[in-house]
Amino acid sequence: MSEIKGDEILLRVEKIKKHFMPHLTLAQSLAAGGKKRVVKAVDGISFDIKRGEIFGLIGESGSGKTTMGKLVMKLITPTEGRMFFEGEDVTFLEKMASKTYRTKVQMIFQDPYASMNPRFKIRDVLTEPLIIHKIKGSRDERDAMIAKALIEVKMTPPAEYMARYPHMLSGGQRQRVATARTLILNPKMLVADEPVSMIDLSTRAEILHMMKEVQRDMNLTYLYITHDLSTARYFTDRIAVMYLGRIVEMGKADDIIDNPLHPYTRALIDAVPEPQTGKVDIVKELPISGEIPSPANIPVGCRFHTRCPYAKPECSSLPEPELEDVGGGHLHACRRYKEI
Amino acid sequence: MDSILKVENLKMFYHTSKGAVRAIDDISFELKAGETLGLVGESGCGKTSMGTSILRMPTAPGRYESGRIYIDGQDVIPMPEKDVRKSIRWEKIAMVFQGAMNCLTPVYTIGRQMLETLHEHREMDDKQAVELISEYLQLVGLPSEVMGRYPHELSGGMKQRVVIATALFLKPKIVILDEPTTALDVIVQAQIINLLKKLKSTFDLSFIFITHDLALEAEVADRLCVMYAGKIAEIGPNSSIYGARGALHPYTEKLLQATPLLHKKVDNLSFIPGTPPDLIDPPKGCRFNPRCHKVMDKCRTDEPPLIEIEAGHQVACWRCTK
Amino acid sequence: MYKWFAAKRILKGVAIYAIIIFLLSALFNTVSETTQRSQIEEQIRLEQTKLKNLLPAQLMAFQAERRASLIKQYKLDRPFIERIVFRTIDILTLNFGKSMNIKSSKGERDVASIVGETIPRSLILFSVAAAINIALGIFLGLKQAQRPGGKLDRTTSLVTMIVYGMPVWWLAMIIIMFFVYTLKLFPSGGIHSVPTPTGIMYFLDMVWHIILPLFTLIVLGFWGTSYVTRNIVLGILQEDYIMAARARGIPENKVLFGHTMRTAAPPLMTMAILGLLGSIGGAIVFEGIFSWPGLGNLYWIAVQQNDVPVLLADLAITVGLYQMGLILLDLIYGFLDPRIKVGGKA
Amino acid sequence: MKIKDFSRALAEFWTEFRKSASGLIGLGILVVSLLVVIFEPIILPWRDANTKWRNIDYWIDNSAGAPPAWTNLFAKEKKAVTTRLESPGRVESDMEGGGKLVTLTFPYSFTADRAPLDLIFRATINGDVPVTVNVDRPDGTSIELASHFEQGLSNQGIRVTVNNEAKDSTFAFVKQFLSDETLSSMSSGTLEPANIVFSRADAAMAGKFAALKGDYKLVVKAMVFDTANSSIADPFFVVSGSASGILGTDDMKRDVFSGLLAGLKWALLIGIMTSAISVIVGVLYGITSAYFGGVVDSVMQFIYQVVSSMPLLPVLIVVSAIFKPSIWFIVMVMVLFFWTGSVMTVRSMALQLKEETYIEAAKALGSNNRRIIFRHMLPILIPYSFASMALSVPSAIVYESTVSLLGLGDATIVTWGQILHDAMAGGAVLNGVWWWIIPPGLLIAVMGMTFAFLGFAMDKILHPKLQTR
Repeated sequence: MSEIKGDEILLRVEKIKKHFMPHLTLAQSLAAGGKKRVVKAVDGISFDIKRGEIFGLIGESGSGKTTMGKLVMKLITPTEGRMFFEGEDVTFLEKMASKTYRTKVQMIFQDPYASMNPRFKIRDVLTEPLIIHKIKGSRDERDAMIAKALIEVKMTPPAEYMARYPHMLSGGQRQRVATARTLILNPKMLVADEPVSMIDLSTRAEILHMMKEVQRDMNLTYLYITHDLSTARYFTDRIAVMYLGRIVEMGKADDIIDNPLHPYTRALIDAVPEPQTGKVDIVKELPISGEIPSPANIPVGCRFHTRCPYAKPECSSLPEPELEDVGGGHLHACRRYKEI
Repeated sequence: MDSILKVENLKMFYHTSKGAVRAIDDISFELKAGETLGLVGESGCGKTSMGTSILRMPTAPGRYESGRIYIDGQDVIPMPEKDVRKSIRWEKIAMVFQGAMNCLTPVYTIGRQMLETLHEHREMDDKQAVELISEYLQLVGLPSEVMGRYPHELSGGMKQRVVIATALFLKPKIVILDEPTTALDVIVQAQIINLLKKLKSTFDLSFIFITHDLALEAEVADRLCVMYAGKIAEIGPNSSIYGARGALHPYTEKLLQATPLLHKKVDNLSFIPGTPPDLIDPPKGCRFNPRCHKVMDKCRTDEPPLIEIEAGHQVACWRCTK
Repeated sequence: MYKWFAAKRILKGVAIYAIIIFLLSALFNTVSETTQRSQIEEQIRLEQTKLKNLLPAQLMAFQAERRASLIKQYKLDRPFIERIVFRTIDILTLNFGKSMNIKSSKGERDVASIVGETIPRSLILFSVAAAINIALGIFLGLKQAQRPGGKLDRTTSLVTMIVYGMPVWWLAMIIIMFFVYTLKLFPSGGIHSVPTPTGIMYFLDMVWHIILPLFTLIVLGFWGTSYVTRNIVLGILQEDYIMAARARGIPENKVLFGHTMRTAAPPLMTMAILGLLGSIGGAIVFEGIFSWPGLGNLYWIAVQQNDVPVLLADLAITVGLYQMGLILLDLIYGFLDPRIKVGGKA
Repeated sequence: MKIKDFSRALAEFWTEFRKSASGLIGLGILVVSLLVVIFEPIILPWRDANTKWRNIDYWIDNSAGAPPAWTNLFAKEKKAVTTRLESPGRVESDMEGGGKLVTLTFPYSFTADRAPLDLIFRATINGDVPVTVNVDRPDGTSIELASHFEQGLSNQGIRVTVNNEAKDSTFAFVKQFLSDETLSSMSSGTLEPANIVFSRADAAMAGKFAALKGDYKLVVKAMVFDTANSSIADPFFVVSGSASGILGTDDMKRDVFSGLLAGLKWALLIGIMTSAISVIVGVLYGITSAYFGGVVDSVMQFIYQVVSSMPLLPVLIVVSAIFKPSIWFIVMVMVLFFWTGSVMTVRSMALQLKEETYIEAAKALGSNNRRIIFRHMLPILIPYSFASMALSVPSAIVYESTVSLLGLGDATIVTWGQILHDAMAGGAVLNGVWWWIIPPGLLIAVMGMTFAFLGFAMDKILHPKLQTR
């Protein structure tokens, strides 16, 4: 199997939707005037992730990227659509099967400190997956597994860290431990939801570096979720740009950033500040205005038309454009990309 | 250019049960009229403390130990609270606090909060006041209906704009902006930055722009002040730190190398090992020495002074002093 | 928006009240029916004394016929659930029947009027006490929050803890023992002197009677409110918007009494009123000690005289008032909190 | 390792707790109370106060409504204090014609200004044993107070009271000193024998009481004719004074202090049991409701609202009035209402916890609900609930007292509320019998204070900034 690495599709997501019916308290539903609006967090998303690939999911807050991550993690079940892992349909899984799935797909969270029970020592944090998945072994055997995982994330010597509590570690170390925890089960894929956004800039690269090394060592596949295009370019192989629950552009990271086709991607790229001199007196050209609409109230037609500087009446009257391939695996969902 | 704000040998410590946290430890700098000074550093390096200290309201249990803060030539530290409130804060210097979304009283409408502030400082009838407020709301790109809204009805970006409008409408000379875009998405961030630039040129403001994001600082700051562990590591013009000359202090240098670039693919970003020091008991010598990749023996024993290397570019590093 | 909220809250309150009454009716079914049957027997006995010259067989027939018709009239022949539903409806429509022994001040034995006339008396005493308690408690709590850890804060907290578990009725006993029987300054109880004076004296007489119970309620009452106020206000004072308001040059008392108090108002009202509703419990016994002829005192009388209909009606009314208090509390909360009043995301 | 973690957590808690003076005081009082409960059988002055509280015979030798003994310290006229004279000097001598004469001598030192109300001799007698009771007074005189004979006793108690049986003999004694004039207006029926016994022997004897202080000897002579089959055992005297015990007696002659001591364990039991069960139920309820959310939460919240819309005390009173319940039933009813107390706090905390990333991380690792609730959520919520546990103890105690105050308590036990009920019924307020009213209520208040001290101290440590709503 592993020989065809690079081409083999590890995860396939087909037209996945996740709609939330908000469960409101009395006061909230009254405040909403009795209307219950469906929140279309993820609204028909398809993509493939190949084995050994780092796939970036980019979007603003409210774009549904975190929901997508949870769907892949199977923390929530989709409203519609299908999901295949290693060719197997994993959309709906029985209890046991979902537990097996969890050994294959693991998650790293945004805030490493919050992702560990503050009352657990590092050893307990790392033993947790072994207990949950009933991986038998004496205390020494388990400690050996923990130590191996800690060495993998360059926390050496491991024994020194095992008896500590999370609050005794630095932010970078915590994220290493969080990564080690996922590695213990020998996963095939890691979902990383903004793994470095809470970490100080000075150590951010350290973590990304470590994650890359682990990926190479263990032949891992990443789904990297972020709002930060710069780290995405540094870290990922391919990028999908999400807007209001949909992918508007997808392709190789370099293609997307050097040659964006969708006006939203362009806006995102233009908005990113860069550490270069000579920009202080320039007011940036921002092609788009306003803020992202509520996922409970998605515009008809192309969902970006309300903010798009190039929008024509057809953008709102015609049905929503599907992703279109312009070659080289670069897909976009804009009807008028040639004109702009 | 005249300096509108001058900080001299300021020390401000937080007195906790475990000891004094030396959050601002002997800092001096100037802010010239119409200039934006960027204040950068890792979390916990004293950036926000600097902001509130200049506003003359250090957060409890913080206390000024020594030093002076001249605003418009007037030392504000010994001034009575009442005078500061009447004639300094918001009159001459205003601040946009970190987490602006939490800076609006949830039970008052936007209009009421702004009106209240206005009435505290200006003799003005309601009609004039409302006109002024709606003028400023429009200036930050908000419709004047926002006045009748409660904070919870607005999005994060809108609240940020309200807070900026409130900081500006008394026409202060200096505005301190503490991470004004941190919680916002990139596009909204860019919108706010554009807005700030426009306002600055319209009203001839001076900004102190606090952030941890060096890339963002490059777009706004005329001069950059890099803080490390309660001290200034480097202070210099934008053109020289981001330009060809580059940073002088190893800390700034590393920070810049750690910032990922959008338009340039790099294979390896660098990082600074270790964590910022405990400010109750900072390391001897240069405070950065335990993490510095260019450390020398002298750095471990003697504290480097802040010296001018070239015009307007000062650094506190033994390597640069020779 | 607010109308919607209010309407729904009231409807919900009524529904909950109906459920509670249903549960209580089911719980006390046996005893209510036993009482009702004995009242039927009594009525038959009363009727037959008016009938003269009846043969024993006729008398028996009359009794049987009346009994059957009365049992039918009181729906005692229906299935269990139905009986409880009917009783629930009776209570909800304030149809409590007749008392066993207790009479109202006008001599009626109608339970509704017996209980009804006590309500205003309880309300007078407790609403005055509540108003004073809330005012004092909030004032003191604010003062505490201004200097947390200060002398006032520490003393007040200490007293709050000391009186935390002190039964108000016990304090009432002591106060009566001292002020009434030792110093002979105040009347031992009741709401009026006998004979009741008229005119301005009527009012003064009532004040004279209300002073001691009021004093007792207040002495113990406001500590809890002040403690809660302190904590809520202290929490709000740490919020960023308070710092921001201060920075904008808003004077301290406007920050405290404006921004802080206005934000604290919804939870404060909730806590204060909830505390008062909680004290209704103690009040029941309290009224008995002072012979204050309110709802609480009626429990004493009903318990002593074993008057089940009055006892149950008193309970139904107390629960109803409590429920009304809870509804009122949410309505006030909604009114004070713009997130509910105006709507929008929470 | 678990135990080590626990002890570490406890040690951490203790370092914080030690800083709270009031918390330490609370803990101190609680420890003392528990010790008192443990050693109650030893401390209790009236051994059977628990079981015989409502048995009039048990208390018959006391005087009714006697103030505490220590009030003598502040009184101008010292009252005689109720004393039990035991282990007398016992001399047995052979009688002419067989049998034995048992002479029991009880020394009694009388120092008060007011005479005791009565002198009561008690013993257990088997067979036919006539007894005579004499008193040797410090002035050298002696009076034969009473002769008492009951036939055919088989290990039964006899009770000889001077007040009843010595009227004639004391009258005879008085006669020696009084003029005929005064005598003519007197009869043996109006005399108070105990007064005579302790009075100075002079012409003013029948008038105002003048104490003859000094050492008295109460001598009982028992004639045991049939030494094989009859006997006298466990003899003792009760000097029934008008001041009594640590906290006096009530109108039914009961020793208030004994009652209060017996009530302590019930107060603690009621308070701790009610709050502990309720808090456990409430915590589990709150966590379940928050964790599962959705419909489960809605239904559970509605049930919660219904229950918390009922005022506890009125319902409790009516239930008690109608069902005349035992103490266990009362505790149960209280639990039925009390659990709601911690639900909202726990629920809102659990809702926050549920959103914590580490809970999500645990789910992502494949944890099942049970593991998440019990391993991750409960250990954090349980300590927080200790504070609410402590803080709801006083309410439970006060509620039970209130029900008892209305005379609706469990009649098989002694509680402080019941003592207060008896005080109310006995007109203690009207008559200013403060020792009957102040101590029981004060104890309720002190218990409340103790748990408030503990609860507030814990609250401060465990919820630095926790608010509901």
